[in-house]
Amino acid sequence: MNSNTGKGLSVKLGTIELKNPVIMCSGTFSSGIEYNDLYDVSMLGAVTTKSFSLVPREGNKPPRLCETPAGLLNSIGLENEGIDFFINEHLPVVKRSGFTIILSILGADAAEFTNLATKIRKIEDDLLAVELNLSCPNVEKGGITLGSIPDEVENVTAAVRKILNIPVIVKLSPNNNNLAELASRAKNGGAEAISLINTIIGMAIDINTFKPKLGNIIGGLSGPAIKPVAVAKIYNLYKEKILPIIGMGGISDWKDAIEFMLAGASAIGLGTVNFVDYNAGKNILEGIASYMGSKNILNITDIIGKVKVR
Amino acid sequence: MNSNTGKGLSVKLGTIELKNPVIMCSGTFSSGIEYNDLYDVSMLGAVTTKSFSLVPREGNKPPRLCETPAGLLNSIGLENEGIDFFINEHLPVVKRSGFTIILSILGADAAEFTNLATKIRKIEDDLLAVELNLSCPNVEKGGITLGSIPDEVENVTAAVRKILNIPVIVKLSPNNNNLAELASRAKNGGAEAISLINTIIGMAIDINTFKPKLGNIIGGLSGPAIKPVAVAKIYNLYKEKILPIIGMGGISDWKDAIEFMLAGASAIGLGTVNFVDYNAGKNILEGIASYMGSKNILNITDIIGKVKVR
Amino acid sequence: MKLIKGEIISNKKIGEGLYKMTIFSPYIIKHSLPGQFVNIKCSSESTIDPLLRRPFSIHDIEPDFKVFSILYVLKGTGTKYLSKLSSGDIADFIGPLGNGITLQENENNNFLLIGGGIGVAPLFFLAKTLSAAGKNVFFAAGFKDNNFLLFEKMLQGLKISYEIYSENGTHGKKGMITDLVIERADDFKKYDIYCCGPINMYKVLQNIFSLKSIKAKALFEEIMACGIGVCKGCVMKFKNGKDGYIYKTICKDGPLFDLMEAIFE
Amino acid sequence: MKLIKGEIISNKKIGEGLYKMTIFSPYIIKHSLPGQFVNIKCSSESTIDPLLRRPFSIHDIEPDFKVFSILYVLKGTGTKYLSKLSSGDIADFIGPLGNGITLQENENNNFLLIGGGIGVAPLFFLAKTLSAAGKNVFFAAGFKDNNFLLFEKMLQGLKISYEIYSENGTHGKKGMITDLVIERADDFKKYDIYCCGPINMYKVLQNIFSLKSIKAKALFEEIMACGIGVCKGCVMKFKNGKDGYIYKTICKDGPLFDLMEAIFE
Ligand SMILES: Cc1cc2nc3c(=O)[nH]c(=O)nc-3n(C[C@H](O)[C@H](O)[C@H](O)COP(=O)(O)OP(=O)(O)OC[C@H]3O[C@@H](n4cnc5c(N)ncnc54)[C@H](O)[C@@H]3O)c2cc1C
Ligand SMILES: Cc1cc2nc3c(=O)[nH]c(=O)nc-3n(C[C@H](O)[C@H](O)[C@H](O)COP(=O)(O)OP(=O)(O)OC[C@H]3O[C@@H](n4cnc5c(N)ncnc54)[C@H](O)[C@@H]3O)c2cc1C
Ligand SMILES: Cc1cc2nc3c(=O)[nH]c(=O)nc-3n(C[C@H](O)[C@H](O)[C@H](O)COP(=O)(O)O)c2cc1C
Ligand SMILES: Cc1cc2nc3c(=O)[nH]c(=O)nc-3n(C[C@H](O)[C@H](O)[C@H](O)COP(=O)(O)O)c2cc1C
Ligand code: FES
Ligand code: FES
Repeated sequence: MNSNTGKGLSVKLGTIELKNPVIMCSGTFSSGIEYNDLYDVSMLGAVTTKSFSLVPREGNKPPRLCETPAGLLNSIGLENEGIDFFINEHLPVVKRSGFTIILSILGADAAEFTNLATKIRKIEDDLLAVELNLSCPNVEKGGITLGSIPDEVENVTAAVRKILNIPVIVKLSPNNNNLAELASRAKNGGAEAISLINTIIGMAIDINTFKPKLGNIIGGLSGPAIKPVAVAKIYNLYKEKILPIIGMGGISDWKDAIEFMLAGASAIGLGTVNFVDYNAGKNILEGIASYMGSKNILNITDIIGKVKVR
Repeated sequence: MNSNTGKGLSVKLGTIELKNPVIMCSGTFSSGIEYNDLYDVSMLGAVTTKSFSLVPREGNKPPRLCETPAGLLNSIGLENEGIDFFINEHLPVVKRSGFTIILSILGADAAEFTNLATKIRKIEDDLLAVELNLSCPNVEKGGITLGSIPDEVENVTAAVRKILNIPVIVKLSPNNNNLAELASRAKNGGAEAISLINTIIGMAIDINTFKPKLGNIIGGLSGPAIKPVAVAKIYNLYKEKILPIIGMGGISDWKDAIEFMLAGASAIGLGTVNFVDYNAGKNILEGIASYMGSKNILNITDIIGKVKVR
Repeated sequence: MKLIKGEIISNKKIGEGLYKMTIFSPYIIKHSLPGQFVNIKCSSESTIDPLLRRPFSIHDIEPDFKVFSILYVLKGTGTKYLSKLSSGDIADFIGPLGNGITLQENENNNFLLIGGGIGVAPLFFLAKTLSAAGKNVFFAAGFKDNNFLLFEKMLQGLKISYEIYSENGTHGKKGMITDLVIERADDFKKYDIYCCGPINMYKVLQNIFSLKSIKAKALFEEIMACGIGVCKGCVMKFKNGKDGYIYKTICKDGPLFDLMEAIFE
Repeated sequence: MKLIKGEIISNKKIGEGLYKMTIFSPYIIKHSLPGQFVNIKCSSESTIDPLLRRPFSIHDIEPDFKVFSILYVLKGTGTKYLSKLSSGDIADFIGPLGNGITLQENENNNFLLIGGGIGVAPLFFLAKTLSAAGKNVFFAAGFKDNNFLLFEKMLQGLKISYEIYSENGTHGKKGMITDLVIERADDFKKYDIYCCGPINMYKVLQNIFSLKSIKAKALFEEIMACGIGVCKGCVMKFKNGKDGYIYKTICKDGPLFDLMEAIFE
């Protein structure tokens, strides 16, 4: 990294202060330990962990992955070892390595989130924030996800907020059209930022076997293919000025990161790119810094939402 | 084309009979006249024309195009020369050339569609069907498109149905989540088939000028990038067994065409691929035919919706 | 127009990020007019990146060898792909596209061609055609630096007169090619004028020419998808009636238009 | 593991749609175990198609030359891209990945390696390592036809014994490699067994070995994204407890597993 890196890179999302806007997306970076072999992960603005639930989840039936044009379809099914595993196994290591951690948590309803928050309370000093993954299908409501029900978004956020003293981020799915409403309800519940976008519903079929390419039939699309969709969603939500946004969805280099910030993202999330460019976090951070140098941008916050629409 | 082509390729969507399932999408093939210089367009199942409105539309401010990863963002803004131009200039040529025509029409409300239908009545014998493009923003309803309002979908379809004796196809947008409801209402209105999907809302920003890459800021994403999204939407709507589906969105070769039919499309639409492979219609038709030969599929209808989900 | 797979005869770097590709195609030789272009697939058969074809002007045709050339600058993924091709590889393109320049019988005998940067590419084909038809041609070319030195060599092969300007003075006279036009505008009244270059050059030329009531035609560019007039994507604003405007497609209505009709925003 | 840009030393076609690529990398030489793999970027720097990296087993290492090889078959876009690379080009890969095969001190002296098709690729590295450690190695390889004739040449360079079967009888004995295993199953009880091949081969071997209570290890494949255990995408079912199962990642928990624990659906 050149000596100027770090200057003017800090951003604030509500009370969340980041030394730079580069965040790792949930589920694509685990807790960062593996990547620390490749570069110093503590340089990142934050690492969002894989989403952890109260008890371990086995995830979906394989195959779980399929490449599509400029995209990746996955149906991991939120496999994870459970929150205790994070607390006991990952947390000591990431603390020692100095990572800034956003803990992503996943529950089926407000009660489960309450239990999760209670467990987290004892480690909250080690976390920058929690991110609520509301993409669990809610059985009582006919299988639609928590995150698409405005009331649930508010209830769950409020439930977690009541227990924890650290900021709460709510992650929204692009499969909803009422993002402004959902974000407002997250805000009512006490969220300080929105993560946008999660994956887009997609599917692929093997024409030789006639079988879906994913064991779960339906999956979530990520990667460069979805970038224009993400930019539009972020731009539209930013205009509403509800909450600061962590923008993600198809970012593959520093240019994309700048594009997302111009659209209105206060920080950017890197997902699928971590599988393609293992050094993406470092490379994109450096790229942003040198772009600022070349364009004489003193504070990266100066470009947030600054797309010139007239 | 090998001598077998044509055998077992015919499909039916309601009362719409097609000699083969290969249809050209609206807006990406004009009325087919240009492509007839490259191959015999009359071999296609049908050509859906550019969407025509009652009076000419100038379309959106340029730039109107931008390439994205495996995709094309456009904001043409439905520029067209008006229905009279189609009737006077295109129709005589396409009749002479023997094209099978689905006329796409575009209006701001049921009244405009009624007027359009009245004009079309005198040429309806020359058409296979009309396709309703409901993507015009409705000013009275706050700028959302006609096609996302269930009542409007039913009203407009019924209005056109009352006047015309040819089948009506309703084109739906993937930016809606209530596709089953919209399709049911189209059916109530008298539609015989659904075209799915139109483009997905997207945006791109030039990081040097800070300006949106499209003059209209927001555009529609098409091309291979959106294929998994289209397949999922078609699969989900097919399961509801409401109306037969013309499936489109990112098809680039015969393999994709088969994938769409397995997902539930009774016919397939080719859009952006016409800009990449100018012979796409012919190539995909031949590809489907030789696939059938190699797999011993006697009727292409045998594979519609036949994805093996268990 | 025809969809063609033509063998690449050569693909040479002739400057920094500047290449000349020569392709075998009897069809293009036979049917092309200066100003027309081809739309080339810039990815290998098995990949979709970049997705869209890329338009390039026909730069030269050599009927004896049944080859035509394009002159291109490295910009992004598409031109990078092209630059990696070599003799024996196949170019997949459609053409000739666009209106191009037809020379009427009774036309003027004096032609002025004004090219800026890579805009000289199509004007070379025009110059060659005009000079073969016995016309007097004056080619005014402006560059940033001396990256187009080898292009001057090509001009020397034609029986025409020319003048070269470069912004940094390393090739021909120092200055902008518009300086020459301003200086000699009155002279140029008796010429038929064709221009090709960046929008900024066009804005200056429009000013000069409108002051002097000089007519000129120009070749325009816009991002394209279909290249054959069906998608209505590549439009630009042109004057229509007294204060009106109309969108015209560059790929089919153009790329040649009356320079004085163009509306730049 | 390390992210490496290694120079390609050679990339040779050694059969129909079968290639061997040799890459310079002191790091891989030093740190790899048989069974480990590398995850290679299969598109040029400026394109994103294909998007994901592709996993390939380490097929051979030559410490004297600081090179390792992969043996690969043409499947789709990624392998097509690889096949176009040539000596002097750069391979962008991460490795070594996965658990790989470690040889304990007191282990058996007799090793049986059973390879089906391209599955022989990683077993070659294992055979070489074992034979260098003075073990007795018997390599049983099964192919469709005679496309792997040059692979046999490579085997001849090792001090091991081997037997080759081909389905159509054009290479070695006619039949499936599993025929050999059925025939000599009792013999093989005294061997440490490692297998690599298609799922169908594994199903047959599981049957034979479970009847005879023979133990065996096998290298598995699944479609991968990260290759380093973070995405949980490349899982397969393995036995867990009496009737239970557990998903394990091929890229990190594997690719080497107890063959008898695998659950095929
Ligand atoms: C009619 C016409 C004739 C042309 N003739 C020539 C020529 O003779 N020589 C030459 O070097 N270039 C010419 N161009 C410009 C050339 O098409 C672009 O430089 C090229 O498409 C860039 O592709 P890329 O993938 O390398 O760049 P990228 O920057 O990756 O391209 C991104 C997108 O922008 C488009 N684009 C970028 N620049 C231009 C441009 N100036 N005009 C139109 N679209 C653009 C591309 O087609 C693509 O859709 C011509 C353009 C047009 C419209
Ligand atoms: C641990 C491991 C080691 C491997 N070692 C070798 C080797 O030494 N030699 C060799 O030829 N092949 C090997 N393979 C298989 C190889 O990775 C695939 O053949 C290759 O990815 C195909 O890529 P493609 O783009 O050419 O094909 P495509 O068919 O276009 O690939 C489409 C997708 O399927 C995946 N894929 C396709 N086939 C396989 C497969 N068999 N296993 C896993 N993913 C697959 C690709 O990675 C990609 O995501 C190995 C796979 C794994 C998991
Ligand atoms: C393999 C994979 C696993 C994911 N797991 C999670 C998860 O556990 N929790 C979550 O909130 N998002 C998860 N996501 C979504 C990403 O965090 C991100 O929102 C999405 O992939 C879009 O960004 P990208 O295009 O940069 O990957 C996952 C995505 C992928 C590809
Ligand atoms: C340039 C362009 C213009 C289009 N114009 C229309 C139109 O006039 N009417 C319409 O119903 N759809 C229009 N569409 C949408 C296509 O018909 C099709 O639904 C969409 O592009 C998805 O298919 P594809 O990915 O194969 O292109 C247009 C698409 C493009 C790319
Ligand atoms: S590029 Fe389609 S109309 Fe010109
Ligand atoms: S490929 Fe990601 S866990 Fe194995």
